[in-house]
Amino acid sequence: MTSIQDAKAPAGEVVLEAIGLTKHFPVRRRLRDLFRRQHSAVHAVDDVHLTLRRGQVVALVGESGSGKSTVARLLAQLYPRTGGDIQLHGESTRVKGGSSFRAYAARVQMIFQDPFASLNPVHTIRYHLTRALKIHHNAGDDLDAALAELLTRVSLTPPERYLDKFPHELSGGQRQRVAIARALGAQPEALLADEPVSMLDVSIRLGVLNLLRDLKERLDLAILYITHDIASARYFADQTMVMYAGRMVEGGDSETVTQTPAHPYTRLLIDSAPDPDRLTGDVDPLEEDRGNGEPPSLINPPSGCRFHPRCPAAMARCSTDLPVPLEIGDAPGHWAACWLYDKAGAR
Amino acid sequence: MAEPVLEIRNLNVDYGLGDRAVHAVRDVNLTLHRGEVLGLAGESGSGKSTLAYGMTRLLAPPGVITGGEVVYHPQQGPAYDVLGLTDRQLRAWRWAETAIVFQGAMNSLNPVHKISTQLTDVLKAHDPKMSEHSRSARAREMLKLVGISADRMDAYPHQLSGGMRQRVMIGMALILQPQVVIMDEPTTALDVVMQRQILGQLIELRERLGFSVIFITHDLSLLVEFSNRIAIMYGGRIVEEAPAATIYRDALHPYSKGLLSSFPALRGPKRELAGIPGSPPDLAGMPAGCSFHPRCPKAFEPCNSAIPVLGRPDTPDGAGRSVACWLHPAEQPVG
Amino acid sequence: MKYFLQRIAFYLFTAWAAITLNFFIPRMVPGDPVQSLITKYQGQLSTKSIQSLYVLFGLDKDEGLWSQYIDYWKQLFHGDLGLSFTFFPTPVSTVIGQALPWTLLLVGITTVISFLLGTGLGVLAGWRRGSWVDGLLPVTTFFSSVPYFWLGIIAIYLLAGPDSFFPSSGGFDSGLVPAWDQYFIPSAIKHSLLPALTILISSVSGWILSMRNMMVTVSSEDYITVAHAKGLPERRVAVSYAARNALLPNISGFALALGFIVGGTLLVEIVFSYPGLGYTLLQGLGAKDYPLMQGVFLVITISVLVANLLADIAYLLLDPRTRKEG
Amino acid sequence: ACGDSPNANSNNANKASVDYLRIGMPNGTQTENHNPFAGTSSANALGYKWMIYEPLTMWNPVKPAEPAKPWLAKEVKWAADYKSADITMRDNATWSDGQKVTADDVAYTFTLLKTNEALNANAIPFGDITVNGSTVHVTFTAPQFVNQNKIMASTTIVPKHIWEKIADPATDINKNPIGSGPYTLKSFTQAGIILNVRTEGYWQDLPKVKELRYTSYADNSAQTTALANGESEWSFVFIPNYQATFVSKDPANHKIWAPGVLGIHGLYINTTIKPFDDAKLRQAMNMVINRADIFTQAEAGYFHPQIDSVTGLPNGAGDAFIAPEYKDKKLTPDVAGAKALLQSAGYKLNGTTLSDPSGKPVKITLTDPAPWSDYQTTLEIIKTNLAEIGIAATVDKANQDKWDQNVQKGDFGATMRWTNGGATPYDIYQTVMDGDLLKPIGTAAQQGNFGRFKSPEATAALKAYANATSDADRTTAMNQIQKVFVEQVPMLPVGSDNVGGAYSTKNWTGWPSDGDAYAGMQPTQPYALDVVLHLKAANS
Amino acid sequence: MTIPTSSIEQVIPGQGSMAQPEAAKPSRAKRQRFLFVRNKKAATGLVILGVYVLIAIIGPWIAPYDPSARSNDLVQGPSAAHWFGTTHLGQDVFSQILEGTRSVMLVGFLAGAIATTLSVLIGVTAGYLGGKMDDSLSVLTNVVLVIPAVPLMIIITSVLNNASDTLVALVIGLTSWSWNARVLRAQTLSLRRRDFVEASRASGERTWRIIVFELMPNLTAVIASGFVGTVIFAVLSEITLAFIGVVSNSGWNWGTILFWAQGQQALGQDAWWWFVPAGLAIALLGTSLSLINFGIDEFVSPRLRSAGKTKLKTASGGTVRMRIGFTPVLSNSATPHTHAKVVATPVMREAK
Ligand SMILES: Nc1ncnc2c1ncn2[C@@H]1O[C@H](COP(=O)(O)OP(=O)(O)OP(=O)(O)O)[C@@H](O)[C@H]1O
Ligand SMILES: Nc1ncnc2c1ncn2[C@@H]1O[C@H](COP(=O)(O)OP(=O)(O)OP(=O)(O)O)[C@@H](O)[C@H]1O
Ligand SMILES: [Mg+2]
Ligand SMILES: [Mg+2]
Repeated sequence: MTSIQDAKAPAGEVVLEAIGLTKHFPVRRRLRDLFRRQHSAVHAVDDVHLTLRRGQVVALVGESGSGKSTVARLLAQLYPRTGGDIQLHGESTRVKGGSSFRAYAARVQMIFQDPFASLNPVHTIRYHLTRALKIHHNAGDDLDAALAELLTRVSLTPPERYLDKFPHELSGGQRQRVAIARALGAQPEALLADEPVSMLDVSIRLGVLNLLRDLKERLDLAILYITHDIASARYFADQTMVMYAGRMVEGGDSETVTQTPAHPYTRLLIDSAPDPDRLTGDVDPLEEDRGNGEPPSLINPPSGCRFHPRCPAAMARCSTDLPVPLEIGDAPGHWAACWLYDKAGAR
Repeated sequence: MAEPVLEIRNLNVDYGLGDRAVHAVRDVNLTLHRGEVLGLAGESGSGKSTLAYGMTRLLAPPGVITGGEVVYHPQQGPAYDVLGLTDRQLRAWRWAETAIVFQGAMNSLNPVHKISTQLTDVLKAHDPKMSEHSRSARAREMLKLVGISADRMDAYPHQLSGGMRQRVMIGMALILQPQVVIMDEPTTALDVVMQRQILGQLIELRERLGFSVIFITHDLSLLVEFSNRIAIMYGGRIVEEAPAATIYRDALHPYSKGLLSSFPALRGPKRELAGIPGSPPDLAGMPAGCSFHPRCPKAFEPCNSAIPVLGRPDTPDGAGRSVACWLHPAEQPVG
Repeated sequence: MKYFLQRIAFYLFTAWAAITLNFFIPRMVPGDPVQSLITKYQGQLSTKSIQSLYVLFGLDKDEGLWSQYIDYWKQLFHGDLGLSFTFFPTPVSTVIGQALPWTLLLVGITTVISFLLGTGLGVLAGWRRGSWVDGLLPVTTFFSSVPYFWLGIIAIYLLAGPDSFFPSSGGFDSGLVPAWDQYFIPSAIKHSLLPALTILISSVSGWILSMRNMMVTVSSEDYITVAHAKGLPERRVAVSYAARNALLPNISGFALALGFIVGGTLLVEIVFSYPGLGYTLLQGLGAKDYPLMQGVFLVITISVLVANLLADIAYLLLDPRTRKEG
Repeated sequence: ACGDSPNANSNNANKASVDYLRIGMPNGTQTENHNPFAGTSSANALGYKWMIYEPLTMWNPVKPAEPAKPWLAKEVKWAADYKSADITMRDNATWSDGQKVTADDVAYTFTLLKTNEALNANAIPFGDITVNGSTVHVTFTAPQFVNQNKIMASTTIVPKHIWEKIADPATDINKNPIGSGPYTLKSFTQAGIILNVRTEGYWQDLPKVKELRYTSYADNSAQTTALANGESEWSFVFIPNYQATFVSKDPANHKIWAPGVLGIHGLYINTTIKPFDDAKLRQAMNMVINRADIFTQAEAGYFHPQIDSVTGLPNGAGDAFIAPEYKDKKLTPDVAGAKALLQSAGYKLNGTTLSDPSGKPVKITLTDPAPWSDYQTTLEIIKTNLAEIGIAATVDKANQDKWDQNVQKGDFGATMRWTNGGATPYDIYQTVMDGDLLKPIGTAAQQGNFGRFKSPEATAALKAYANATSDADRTTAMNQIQKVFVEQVPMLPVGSDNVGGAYSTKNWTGWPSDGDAYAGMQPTQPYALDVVLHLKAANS
Repeated sequence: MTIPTSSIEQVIPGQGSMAQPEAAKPSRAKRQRFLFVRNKKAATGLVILGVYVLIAIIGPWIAPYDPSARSNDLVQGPSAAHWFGTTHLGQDVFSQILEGTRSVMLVGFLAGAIATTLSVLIGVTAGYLGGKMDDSLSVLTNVVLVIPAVPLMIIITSVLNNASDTLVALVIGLTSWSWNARVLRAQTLSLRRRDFVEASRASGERTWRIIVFELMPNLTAVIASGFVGTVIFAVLSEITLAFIGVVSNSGWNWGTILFWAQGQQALGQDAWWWFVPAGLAIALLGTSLSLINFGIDEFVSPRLRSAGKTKLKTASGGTVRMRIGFTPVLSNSATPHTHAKVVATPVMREAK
């Protein structure tokens, strides 16, 4: 029974890569737009570069509505993309449906945010997992053994106890494990986990995250871990990327990004995270400068740096020029899209 | 310590009746003092919301209050039991004395009325003599207080962002200057930046207006940062209660300890994340004895037979705190 | 706004499709108007008059279906619905014009009353669950399952009689002429009581039930709890918070019911000899009166569509969430 | 207060005695149309055209052989060959606008019919029409013996000075009817039409009834309820179990009178289908029909008066026409006789199944439209009757349109249907037997002979009757026709049409009756005016 | 990376943490789906319906008379020989009702099945596929919705000669699917974006499988209640058609009985026994179906379940009502609840 591959491929090999990925959702046109040439759209994701490597977890953090889920769905090819490219093992892919989509799904799988909603309430665990195996012809001769192995892999043991249960009979953590097992049923190389623990209770989160990390290590999966909880990114991801209003603003080694954030937005994010060590009721020093604290409209995103209306360190140039990723220099691979770090162009 | 404003005594709340009743809140004793922020933590389903709704009698059927007292100390006059009020008295008490802010602001605001209407109808209900003009002036003032420009008065809830809606709710909660504000997970739907902003504002307002807050969440780190005292619930009971800093430094109950070690910290050295094994208890089939004992790494013989009482622990700093654990048997029960 | 144009385009297209069907459906019926007329007057009309009737109706010429269809549209654009056969040579528009007000008044007012009453009771039943209104539900369900023509006939049997207050048929006293005066109006109202009651009894339960269910659903929304928490008077919570929101989904049902005023209660008009449109339609059906059938179908189709459009607008007005400001 | 309201003096409660008569018909919605020539007009459907317009003569269908009374015409003189007539007008009749009724008006009316095919409902072949003083001379292109009353007694005469201004008399609704009758139109609504009696200028005594209120009810049931409740005082409608439904509600006043006329209802048999092409079989079937059951159970004991004569001619109205050889031959159920007849013709009855000479069981489908409950009941009874001689009948409740089509195309086994009616039995027999109307199976025979009965003798005799110039020739032809009918049984006569009505004597008396059968009782027929003229207030 | 591996050990391996105590959740697995039968209303409805089905099957055999057979007891009131009296031909009304049940049930259920199938096919497909397909199916649905059903049925049945029950059912089914299709489309639209649908798409399921195996089971209750609703509508339609005499079938159904009764003015002759039973039979059948529908509704949305007990006794003997916004207080004494046992004697603590 070798339905689930255990062989280690060389770590670090690029599995999935997004190059200049862009997604604009068309907005319903209104009467007065009829006379305008331009179609307005939600610029949900703009020019996103992302690399998933074998055996590595990349965390994608950012506030609500910054486009994280859209990136995941684009990578899973659940949405057609507006621009850019998705490369699987260096090969550009664009699939819409049918067998090519199935072939892609066999290699890239997605786990949804809400374990309560992502399992069909009318089907048993057995059905969900059997389908996952059968679609991709991974069932082998012995279906039961394959199912048992899948469940064992996500630590739902003994498997018989769970197979014939309905989703509502399982706890949130167990459900999320089933969802993960279902994704594993396709024997993917890349796993896109869209906020896999945000709906789970504090005490259960840890188990699921540890499971994901364990899978990464044992199965050598490339994992995209999407979250808005930057602290968990610090703990579980090798790399952390920060998104703001549809664009990547910072990226690098997780520890570096969280401990020495470079981009003002990342700093704001980290300052805002609850911190028990802070004094009670301490008013935030950044408070005054934060404007109304509202994320920008994605239909007419701010020109230049999208963060400049809220940025305490905004310069004139920030409102006009789109910042390019700039090397910070404190740690290898740490970059930020912020003019503060443009040593050459400093005026 | 300051005088109490709200005392919950042996409150019991059930869902349903008879044998199939779920005892969601059991023998809860809790005192809220004037001007303080009391945090209430515990994982999902531990009964935090039930407690909040129960003490204000807002629990929807099949919830029933099967026993206890909620003694309210008004600024003037004698204390009285909220659970003994008639419906008319209760309506008058609500919002004027105790206001509630719920988790989802979108769901808390009536989608078909303008926010101005929703702000002023509280004033109209509690002070019918107030003029139309002064009502709207007051509403405007409250909006300004929570940082929303008055020209959004005529907006409908859906026209505001999540953060703004939550602020409207906070403004609405404060419009009658109540003594107590109960906040049930007021920021879980918001992202961290907004969360901090709103909580910061609330704390500031509390200092200015002097009301007390019961702040419910399961995010302990948030509580530790923002509240004076923290009570931790498990399986419908309060298992530990202490000043925020005390709990953070030295939680006595194994469950509190587990909670505190369940979330990764952003700053400082990477801590060991122990987590809490097992899953939350089923309120319908509660284990005998201490309800935490099946998950407790330190469970020992009395835990599975007798329920520990919340009381002052036998620790040196036991003065301002209480715990319900056989590891720290009560010296004197609270309540 | 865009949404609006889209809806209108959608409605226009639906109207076109429905009107085209309306044209073809009556022509599927076998037999012809002349023959029907003869059979209607079994033996009273000599079979010799067949030819004279064909000439009279203009059916002695053969015309292709397609050219009839084209003519039909031409006529429609001139607002002309053709001449009715049954009531030859009265124009269809006149026939409809004389029947429509009766239907609109009887069924329209009844539908509105039924909606209001049902909604009111539904609000009560949903707000105070387990009270007496809830006990009313099985009874109304029973009545709503009764075929209303049966109910009507029983009502006539039991309530209308030689010395009864209720007349058994017609829209008003046969000695009167329609006029807005103190003789006619009471008579018209008196004549409409029984049919109205019949419709009311058999239709009110649907409204009670749907409103009750919506009330129950809405009652558990957070904003209702908040309204209670705000200490608002119960009436305000029930009406302005709960009922106001619960009403929204019923609006489209109400619009559709309004649209079905004409086609829905055919038999009540027949049972009570009420001079309305449903009854006219049945006569047209019996007489193979294509122009009349088409005309009535057109009225029904248009009214259903307009009612739906109105429901859309009403929704737009009542539910601020759909009112996207641009 | 509301002096100018049209309803101001309709307040019935205030009136000491009732001076109006409420007439009802179950004819559904009406639209305003007072055109007396249009079959679809409300004036026609409710019959009030006879109160406004008058015919030349007044004919009583209850006694069809009696000569018609002069009415607008002082005298009508037919030529012996019935191809021309001289009509002399009375000189004291006026139109309701005051103008005199003249011979010109009659000529104009006839010319109108002649030139407008659409108005000529009886397809009268008018020839020349000339006026000479107060006399109109009208010729026809064919003998009109059988149509004489259709021309003289059922054609409304209209004023020339009004109608010549009407652009298209076929489609005009004649909004302000001007007639010679005693009533004028007061108001029209779709539920009711009110006629007022004229104040002056009528050529005979004005009727006692001051106002006629016509109401059109949706259907029989509504009409019956109205009659039972006293809301309607005169109507022609089928009332099931009329004793219980109608009479018992006010036994002293509620009455029904339903004399038969020359028009019948019977079971048409498709004579092209084997073995029903065998006259013997049809005779046997005719012998077992229980007409008494049909009369009492299907026709409520009055509606289609039972036919006794083997000639199929109605009792009373038909008596005068029955051939001597059939004078006393009655239709009575005779199962034994039928069985014997069948046996002699080679049929075999095995238990309950009759087989034809070729050995095939005899089966028949009886069909009629579902909604016609009296016919349906009749078929049910016939079905059990036929079972007695082993014929298996099934009753099919057809859709009315399909039934129409199928009957015309000859696609049926047997069906209950009516015949045309007229002043002589000619119309009856023509509908059943006329070879000129015969069409092949599959082609619609619109005018009659639905059973595809082929009989050259009958066809010839019918022609001879219509064209005869003397009463003797007519009698001979009529006897010949009856012989064919009795021997061949192309149709099984069941009941006759009636010119009856239900009425109430509560407010008005003087209605025709068996004792004084001066007219028929249908409110929609020409004689309705005669009836109204006979009415007297009940309490006077 | 300094994540202590111990945490993984602690949480994952073996049954240590995530394993559930076996007894914690009783397996009320599949039976949950049939739970609605336990609903009192649904159960009553089902029992009544069961009786009807039984009569539909055995009715013609247990009928005391041939329903068409004439006898000499014309228009007789109810008696021991004729429970529901007789007609103007002496036919036994009771036998007619029994015999007529089959046709009514057949047409009702067949039409319900046809309409439901169509509405599912059209509604769910339109809702799931969206786009052009949705637009065209929606127009179709609306056109059918807009054309008045009963007149349309009258027209279609008059085209058919001798429409059998099956044909009538077909006509009713074909003209009455649109409302349900609309409801289903709306439901599907709300389901379509649900995570589990997206998830099964992401795992590579084919479209038809998603529709049939993922969406439809979740629509069961909606479909079922639509079915029940259509059956009521179909029964009423058939009876209406038979009553006005446009349906030409020769068999018995309750509409035919009413047709005869009305044609013979049964009530005018005070022969109520002829007219009333058929109407009551319809009403009772309709009520039973409505009750089942209630059951389904309440099963789908537990909120609609009337709270079993709404009046409660307080400790002091008074009664309070369960209502939203004012939670009943059964006892407001501050004595600890009985189930909390206070153990007075301190227990020995384990050495740390
Ligand atoms: N199908 C869609 N059509 C139009 N706009 C969309 C659609 N899906 C997402 N968006 C918009 O794109 C932006 C990014 O959404 P996305 O769900 O990717 O954010 P996110 O970072 O995952 O947020 P969250 O943390 O709340 O899940 C949002 O402004 C959202 O409104
Ligand atoms: N209507 C009800 N019937 C039965 N049990 C209920 C009902 N509502 C809530 N409960 C149970 O009561 C317990 C307490 O619920 P409560 O909502 O107070 O928890 P909570 O601490 O607020 O959780 P969360 O953090 O998820 O909001 C839960 O176990 C829940 O299952
Ligand atoms: Mg997301
Ligand atoms: Mg809660």
